[in-house]
Amino acid sequence: MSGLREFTKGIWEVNPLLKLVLGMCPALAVTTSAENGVGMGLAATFVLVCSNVIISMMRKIIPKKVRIPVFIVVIASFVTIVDLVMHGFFIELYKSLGLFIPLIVVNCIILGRAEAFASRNGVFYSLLDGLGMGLGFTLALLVLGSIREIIGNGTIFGIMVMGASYEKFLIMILPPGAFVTLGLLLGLMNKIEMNKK
Amino acid sequence: MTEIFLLIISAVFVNNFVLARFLGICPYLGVSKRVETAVGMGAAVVFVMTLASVVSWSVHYYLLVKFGLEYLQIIAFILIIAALVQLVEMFVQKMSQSLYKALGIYLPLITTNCAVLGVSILNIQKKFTLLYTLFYGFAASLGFGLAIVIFAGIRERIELMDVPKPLKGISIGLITAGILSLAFLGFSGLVKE
Amino acid sequence: MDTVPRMVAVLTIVCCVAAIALSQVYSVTKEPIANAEKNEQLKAIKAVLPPYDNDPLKEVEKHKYEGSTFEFYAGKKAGELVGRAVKVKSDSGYSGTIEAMLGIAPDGKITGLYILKHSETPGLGAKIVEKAFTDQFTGKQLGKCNLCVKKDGGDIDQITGATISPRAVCFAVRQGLLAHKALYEKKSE
Amino acid sequence: MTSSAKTNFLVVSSSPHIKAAGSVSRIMWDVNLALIPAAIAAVYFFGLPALRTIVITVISCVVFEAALQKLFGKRITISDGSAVVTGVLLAYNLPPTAPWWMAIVGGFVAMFLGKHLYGGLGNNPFNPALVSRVVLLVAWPSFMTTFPAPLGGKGGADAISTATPLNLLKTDMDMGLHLRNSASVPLSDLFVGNVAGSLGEVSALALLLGAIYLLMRKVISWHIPVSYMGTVVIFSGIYWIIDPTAYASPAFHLFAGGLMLGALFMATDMVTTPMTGRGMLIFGVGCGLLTMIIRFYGGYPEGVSFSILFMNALTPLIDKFTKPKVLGEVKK
Repeated sequence: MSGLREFTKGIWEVNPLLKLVLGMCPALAVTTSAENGVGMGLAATFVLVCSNVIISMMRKIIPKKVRIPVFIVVIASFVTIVDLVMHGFFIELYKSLGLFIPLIVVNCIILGRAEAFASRNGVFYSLLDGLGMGLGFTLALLVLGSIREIIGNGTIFGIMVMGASYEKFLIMILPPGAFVTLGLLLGLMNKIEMNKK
Repeated sequence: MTEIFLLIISAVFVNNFVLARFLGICPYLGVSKRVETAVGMGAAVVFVMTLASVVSWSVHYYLLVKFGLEYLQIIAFILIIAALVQLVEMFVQKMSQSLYKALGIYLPLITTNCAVLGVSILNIQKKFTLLYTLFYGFAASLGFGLAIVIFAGIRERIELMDVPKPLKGISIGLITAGILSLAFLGFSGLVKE
Repeated sequence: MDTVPRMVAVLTIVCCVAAIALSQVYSVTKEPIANAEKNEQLKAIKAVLPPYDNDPLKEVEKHKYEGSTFEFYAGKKAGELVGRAVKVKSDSGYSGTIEAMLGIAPDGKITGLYILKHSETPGLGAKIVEKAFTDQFTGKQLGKCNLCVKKDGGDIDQITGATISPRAVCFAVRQGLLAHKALYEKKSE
Repeated sequence: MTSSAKTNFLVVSSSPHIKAAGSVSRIMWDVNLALIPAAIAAVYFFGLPALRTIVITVISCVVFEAALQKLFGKRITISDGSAVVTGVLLAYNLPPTAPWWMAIVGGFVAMFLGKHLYGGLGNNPFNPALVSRVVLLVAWPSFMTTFPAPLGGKGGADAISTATPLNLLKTDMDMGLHLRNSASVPLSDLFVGNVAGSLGEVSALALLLGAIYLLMRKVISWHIPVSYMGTVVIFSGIYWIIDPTAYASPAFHLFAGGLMLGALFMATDMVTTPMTGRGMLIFGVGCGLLTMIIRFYGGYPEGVSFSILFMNALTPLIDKFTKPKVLGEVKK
């Protein structure tokens, strides 16, 4: 088991959003623009890395039966930290991500990694696993957010790319666009996977 | 009275938790393969969400605010929900074996249903009174139930369809949810929140 | 190993550590959060008032007018009043409340309008946040020209395909001006 | 109106209309024939732009149908006329002067999202033309709600944009006024189609002619149109009797907007509506109620497309609870 593999697997092979299909609520809700997508991805990555590290450090002293409550408390603490720090220093991003910052707590990716990886592996590997998974999630949100922003608003990261005469296909920014885009993206991933075989 | 009626219409149709607010997507896609299971999941969610709304509201105002501990909101709420789900499970098991059989398997899944935590936080953000909280929690979960049952109906049918292979499963499910949320957009403007 | 006292002990310790850590983070971020929220308000006030050099947030006056409360923030330059910013709102938007910051000069003329919050349809009603729309209000005042959308006989260009949201904004602006007139313009007479 | 390939995948044959899969193309061309009067009315009232829009959507639907069938490795079946039906219906749901690019995108959305993602004809749970119309309405609201005045109307051919009768009604109701603007629309104009509106929805007369033909050919049954329109008449009638100065008459609601087009041609699509007569009645009543709720209380002036789309979504559930038990078991 090499460290590099623990890091890279999350980006493509077992990408949490596009392959494991976890963390869909924020993926659909906040990807109205590329910037929001990246903001959400990085916030989740921070929580994922920190909780992975702490849980991995504590894995030997946590009794099996109470491990889930302990994980939840650890994760919720880091989410609260993210919530407070963003509120204080990135207020615009904080307002546009809104409810979905506290909801990182129930993002299945984080509890899933804690249970499946961090509670069974060393600190260093857990750190790489969290980092890779988090970046994979961020990347997926970036792709989703970029597609929706370019088609729906004619811009990417707020920069005009489609020309002034482009008529914005608004539905991409609205809920139906989120569902359909993610659905097609997952279909495309399946197709690529099927072609490999 | 009218205000509460409008609150309910709004939460069920106009700002449907799943189709407009993207809350509870995981169980929505995961437990909607058959109409019967969707009904079970819907009922379990209505039960827990209404209860969680009221309890978390009370804890927020009678404990957290009182002692200036609002920053512990996230931890407190997620623990309340987890504990509540456990209690409900134990209670239902003792009270009615048939109800337990019907709801039992869905209950543990509800802890990580972000609609439950979402509604608890929204109740506070919207500065609802306890009565409003009760109805909002109920209506929001009812909206979840409605969406998941309709969706399960369509999915049962899609199973029999000639959907292109790469799109089968979650992929076509999401696309269908998209068209469903399109239909729900017709309700926009019905109630001004 | 998994004895009950041990489980309780671990859980308690974890919770306590978490609570203590969070209280530390909270005390550190408390001030930045308050500042950030204040800056958001100030940004809106700055956008609607002529240049000022005081802290309008400190010179706030609350008034009740026709059943609703209005908060007026006074902007002053070298001690002299340049205008007041007031938060106005309308519940008759297309899909919910529209909140705006309105700047009013002492003589009752509008110095600026800034939409704070709305949930109108993107691409339609949401265009009320654009400068092309809000700038129309600058310089206008009650009475002399009608602060209504053109469809209702006023001077404000409605947005193509959306009349309800601009109408709601006009309503909110008129309310703000009426309150201002009743509370301040009489005093100066 | 992409109908009837239901026989491909379901054993149930309670719809009396379909005898064999081979008749798909006969039914489709019958529907196309039935849609011709409305096309003539549209060209009469709106001139050549209307014809242009119909041609663009039809070509776009047929081309995308062929392309998508090739992409998904299916047999190319554009001669069965189903893509033509979708194209015509889509055009009927657009403003007569819709921009050409919007008509093309509309054709793509109908074929891709509405039809071929689900596997093509007979597999789609939602009416493709309606999916496309609602997508366009939400995506480009200002283009979808800019209507030219009819050529015979007072605005003349130059008028860029006029309010539809339902728009007038909505404004009246929003302002809390009594019927002021909408009352000035003569019922006779509403009936023949001399009003602003979507291309193919304006003329109730032409649509009724086509529908009578379809009823005679047994392509559609009476259940949905009758229950849909009946609900609308009863709902609006109750309000109208209470206060005729504040609420429009049932006749107004029946002939204005897309109700006729929806009730006769969109809600009768066999693939996306219930199979049994009882189910169809529920479907029609549901459509009627939703349409009136949106017209009376909603944000949009017209609710026909949203209502039918919503009831399309309920169709599997309606089927499940109205179908005889035995058949329900077979499905598993």
